[in-house]
Amino acid sequence: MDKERLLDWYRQMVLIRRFEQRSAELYQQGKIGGFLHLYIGQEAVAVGAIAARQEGDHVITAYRDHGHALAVGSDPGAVMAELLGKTTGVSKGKGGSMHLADVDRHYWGGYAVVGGHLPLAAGLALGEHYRGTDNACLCFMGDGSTNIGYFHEALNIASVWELPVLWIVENNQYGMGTTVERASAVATMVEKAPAYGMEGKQVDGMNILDMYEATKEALAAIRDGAGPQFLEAITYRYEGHSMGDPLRYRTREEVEKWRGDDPIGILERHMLEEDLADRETLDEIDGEVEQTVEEAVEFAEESPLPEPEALYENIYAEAV
Amino acid sequence: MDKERLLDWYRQMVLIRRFEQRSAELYQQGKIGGFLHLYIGQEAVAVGAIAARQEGDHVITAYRDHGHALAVGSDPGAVMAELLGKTTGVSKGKGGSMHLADVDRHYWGGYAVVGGHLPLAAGLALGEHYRGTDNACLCFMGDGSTNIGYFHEALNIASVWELPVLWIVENNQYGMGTTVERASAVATMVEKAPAYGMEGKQVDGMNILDMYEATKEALAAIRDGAGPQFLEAITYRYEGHSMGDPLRYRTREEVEKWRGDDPIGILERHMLEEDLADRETLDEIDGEVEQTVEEAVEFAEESPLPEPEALYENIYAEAV
Amino acid sequence: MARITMRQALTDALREEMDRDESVFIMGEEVGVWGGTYAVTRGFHDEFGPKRVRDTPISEMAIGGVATGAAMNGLRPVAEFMTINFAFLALDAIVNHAAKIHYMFGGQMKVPVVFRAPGGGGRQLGATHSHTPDVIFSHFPGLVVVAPGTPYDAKGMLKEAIRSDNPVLFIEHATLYQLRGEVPEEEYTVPLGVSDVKREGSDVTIISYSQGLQVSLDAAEQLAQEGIEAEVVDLRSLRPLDMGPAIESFKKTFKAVVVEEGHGMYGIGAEVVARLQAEAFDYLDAPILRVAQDNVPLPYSRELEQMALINPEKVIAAVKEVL
Amino acid sequence: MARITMRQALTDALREEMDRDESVFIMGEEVGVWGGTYAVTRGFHDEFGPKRVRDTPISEMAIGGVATGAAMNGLRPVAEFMTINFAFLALDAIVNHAAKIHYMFGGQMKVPVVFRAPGGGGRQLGATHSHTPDVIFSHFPGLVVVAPGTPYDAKGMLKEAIRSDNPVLFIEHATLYQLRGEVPEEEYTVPLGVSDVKREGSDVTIISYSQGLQVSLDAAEQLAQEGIEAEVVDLRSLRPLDMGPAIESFKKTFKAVVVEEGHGMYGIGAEVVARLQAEAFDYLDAPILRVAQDNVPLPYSRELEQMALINPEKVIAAVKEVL
Ligand SMILES: Cc1ncc(C[n+]2csc(CCOP(=O)(O)OP(=O)(O)O)c2C)c(N)n1
Ligand SMILES: Cc1ncc(C[n+]2csc(CCOP(=O)(O)OP(=O)(O)O)c2C)c(N)n1
Ligand SMILES: [Mg+2]
Ligand SMILES: [Mg+2]
Repeated sequence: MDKERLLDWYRQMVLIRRFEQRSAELYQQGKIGGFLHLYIGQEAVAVGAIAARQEGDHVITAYRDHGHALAVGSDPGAVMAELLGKTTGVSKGKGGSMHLADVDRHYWGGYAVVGGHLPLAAGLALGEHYRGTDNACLCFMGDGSTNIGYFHEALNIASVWELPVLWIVENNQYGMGTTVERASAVATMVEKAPAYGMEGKQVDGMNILDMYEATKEALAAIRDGAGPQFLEAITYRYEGHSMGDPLRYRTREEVEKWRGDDPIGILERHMLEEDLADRETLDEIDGEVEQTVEEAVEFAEESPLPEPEALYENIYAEAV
Repeated sequence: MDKERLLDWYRQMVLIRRFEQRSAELYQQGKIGGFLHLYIGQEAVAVGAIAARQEGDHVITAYRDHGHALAVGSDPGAVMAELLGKTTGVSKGKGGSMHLADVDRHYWGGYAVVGGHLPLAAGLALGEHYRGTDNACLCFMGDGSTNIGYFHEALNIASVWELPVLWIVENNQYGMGTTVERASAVATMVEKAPAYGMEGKQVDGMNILDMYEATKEALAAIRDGAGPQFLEAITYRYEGHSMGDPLRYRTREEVEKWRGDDPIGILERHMLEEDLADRETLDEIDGEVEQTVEEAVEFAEESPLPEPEALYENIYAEAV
Repeated sequence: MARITMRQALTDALREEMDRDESVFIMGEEVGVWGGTYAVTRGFHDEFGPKRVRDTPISEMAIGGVATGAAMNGLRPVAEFMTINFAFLALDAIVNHAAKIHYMFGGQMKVPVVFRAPGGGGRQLGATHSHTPDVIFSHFPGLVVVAPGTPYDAKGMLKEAIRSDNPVLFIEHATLYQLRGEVPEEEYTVPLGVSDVKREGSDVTIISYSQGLQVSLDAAEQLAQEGIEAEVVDLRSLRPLDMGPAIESFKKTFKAVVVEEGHGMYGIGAEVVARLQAEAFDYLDAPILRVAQDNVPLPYSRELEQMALINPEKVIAAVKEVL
Repeated sequence: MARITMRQALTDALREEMDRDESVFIMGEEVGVWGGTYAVTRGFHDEFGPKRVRDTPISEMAIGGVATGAAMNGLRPVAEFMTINFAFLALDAIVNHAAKIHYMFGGQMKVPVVFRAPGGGGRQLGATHSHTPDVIFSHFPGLVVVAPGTPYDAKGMLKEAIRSDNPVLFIEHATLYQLRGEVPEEEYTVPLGVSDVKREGSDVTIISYSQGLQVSLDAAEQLAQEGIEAEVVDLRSLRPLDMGPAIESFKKTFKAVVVEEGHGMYGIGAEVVARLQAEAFDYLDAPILRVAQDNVPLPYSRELEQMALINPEKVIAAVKEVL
């Protein structure tokens, strides 16, 4: 893997982490409303997988969507502005944290209804399949969403129609306060893949190189016409499900154990050990990211609120 | 297997077959309205499986429900009366062909929304589990219903909660005009069981002895606390999906091939070959069944229509 | 003009739009090999092939969601729910996704999908299969809901719906497929969200749509024989709801009856009445009455079911009550 | 009498009924270990154990259907939908199964299930998570739908709902959990399907329920300072709908405003207006107005969302318009 690439991944993961930390602060200050779901701990999944996509590939995910937005290259300022409900936000302040989208970057958004975006992903893939392109759709979802009807119907029809979708389950061990074991009849997500004619593969979601390779392979298989593919990324969220989570369902020890394999730490160690980067370079990147995030916050804070008319705009795409 | 038992099974299957043939005639004559789904060809599944249940076990199925009603021992006259929409019908003429039920016999009914009864089955099982009995619920469903969200959610939660449910998929090769292959990502139903932590077993649904044995075993496993079990009964419906099916989706040859392993024929041959019955006995049974069905039709035809007040009765179980 | 059936009008509309635009395709249960449960897409599978006429598994949530996603990505799906009863399973996909995506993401995406769904009672299908739940889908912003009651409107509005960039729920009525009406050979469309006067009259205004329209027109004919001239307004679209013609007519007749096949309680008629009394208050001569399905689950028994459904007699009785 | 919060009232009702009847149990997402997303069942998991306080997977169709099946087989489930928005996925389980089974099988089975579901906007949750879709569930026969607006009614009606042999959808409002009100120590229940006058007045009748009730009571207080005495009628139950008190009040005031948090179009208010003008026609002095949520998807932006929601000012303006 060439060095520049790794440095960029490092930068993206640090950007997401820092962006999330600042979001949490702004939420505490009451500047962000609604629900806020942080991606801290899972950075390698979105960054590694999305790094493997080709230009025309689509990305869609659930409400824990900041990381994916930044990974597809959305402007941090526009993302932060959305969190603050400003008119300069990616969704004009109408979507908020759970509904970021950036269609110019083929990022079709975060969706707050668990599983609701899975058939949308199959539909996006159908569009490509119908036009005969070799583009695919990367659909991210949580472990908890694999127990809802949408999951079953979307994965089944995608296989029957041989649609170019890559299902990526971010198994962060919990759906809110419920462990995988207490919600799913099978302990791993890959065990669900065969029911849809897919083999499925587990990946270390804390290791960005593994995430990248696994995604690259899966996408290649899809382009070779092997039909939908399925990845289970083993990961963990360090913070609560959303802000204000009482965290009664897990121990501090468990969290500490996982912090041990921090995705940023793993890449950092790898680069230092392999002499792909030195401390200074990484510190420099940290500094730049710090700067970027501050500018994003400034931009968001200074951006105007939506005009009242906006309430009645975009109800329909076409007057009726 | 003792002889009396086999003779009774033979009688039940012939009763169902004859009952269905008469229903078809009455439908043609306009005496039965709505949709009519015949069970002809699948008799061994319901009769064999239900023969294996213990007193307190529950039965629930979809709209193709005449066979199950007769197999649990419902009065043919009351079932036919329901088809004719008479007040003497099992559901007082309010349910019709698709909504037969006989709660006194723990038969919770036929349900017309595909998959809708699966979570009900889990709920019925939860009732037994909650009270600590060793009763189970036999839930019959079609192959096509395994592709709907209800299937996924019901089978998953039943396994997570270790509920005493026996899932019996009647794979009659088609969901209306759609073959299993064109609707399901996997070619067999048992391939879906592992995703819910069950092994699953295929049974020859045309052979009532196999159906009985497989069900007996599965129910024993459930009572031993092994959790939900899953059976795929390979069978075939000789008639159309419902009356008026244009049958554009299959060939006469295919139908003939299946008629070769007719469930009644298989049992008949078995009994004659093993000297468990002679021609006369069987003919006698055929005659009795003919009689029973004619009496059922007479009863139904002579029964009164519901009184107008009935329209407003049973909306609520308790005045509010 | 040729007199063709509602079914034929729908079939023609679909075929014309499929010929016209490659991005239009059909998906749903039994729409292909079977030819459509109500034979609306009969022959399409051979004619257009499996790519454009797609049979789906029994997966209503997927039908709703996949069609929505395909529309987001440039296609124009015509997704069929075998009956509107099964669309209950796709409520979230339809009203929380198809109908909200354009707004929620600040207008970044368009969702030009059409959901076709036949509904209605009167065929002894029992409580779960006989719904006319038009009102519950019409309650939600972002969705366009139409329910034409004549072959002419059905063809023109389906073509318009397919060309529209908005998500449209196109409600059909299973008992109207055989209804015949005049339909021109030449190309035309009918705008969505525009009501229409189907019969002129000066004594009373009957407001309805879909199957209720036919019941109302029957009633109007019978009333005419008694010298009562009813004006019959066809809403055609339930969202947006064009109250113009109804209000105009009411200001002429001072009396109105709203007719719908669905349940009366919290039904379409309630909104129409509320709008009429608010926007034409000074013209209220008598209470505005509603004729609708009894508030009971529909039973299988033919006799009981018919009791619960609307018919010309019930409409005539209501008209005489307001006169 | 102690002044407790709506949350406490609900918690007490649940605990008392669980203590009273072994067959009562709770199931839903995060009701157990987490203690309920809105902390209504906090501590129940330890207190009653996992058999009676059951965390479910994220499976709304199963929550609706399993609870229904358990009720058919003798239990009294209190099934919680984390929010009513997710109950869209259980629409079929609720209205086509729970609500129809007693009727469809000729009364053979009872379905004593309670579905609890908090809804409502005003918390910047965006278009899919902010619904007040009470009306769509209230449209269907066979279901009982209630939506209390005070801690007293919430406790009394939840206990009544749990004891009822009918399927009951018990709608809560996420912004009312902190609302305090007087609740007696001693045992009591409040009947379902009975409206209630929450404030007496002679100048105008304001009809509302749930969160709209609180907005209406605020408005009434402010109006009183201007010498306008509004009578506030709380529907409390949406199905069956008890119009008695509203009609009685209207016959006294000749003017009415209907207030609801949900969308106005095809909303609860439409039915109330239609019933009032039909059943108290001779008392109509002015158009009956509706104050409801704008017919737009609710946006995330606090400023925009607040614009779309009801508030006392909007109610006051409507009252002044009808006076
Ligand atoms: C249909 C539906 N049910 C319930 C919820 C409430 N809810 C939001 S997130 C969540 C947990 C999802 O867990 P998982 O899929 O593992 O994603 P994660 O939060 O861990 O990223 C739940 C239950 C919802 N948004 N949608
Ligand atoms: C949710 C839903 N979607 C569609 C239908 C229409 N429908 C009725 S039966 C059927 C086919 C079911 O096939 P299968 O489950 O294999 O049962 P079989 O008829 O073969 O016994 C369909 C699509 C329905 N009743 N419910
Ligand atoms: Mg998770
Ligand atoms: Mg089948």
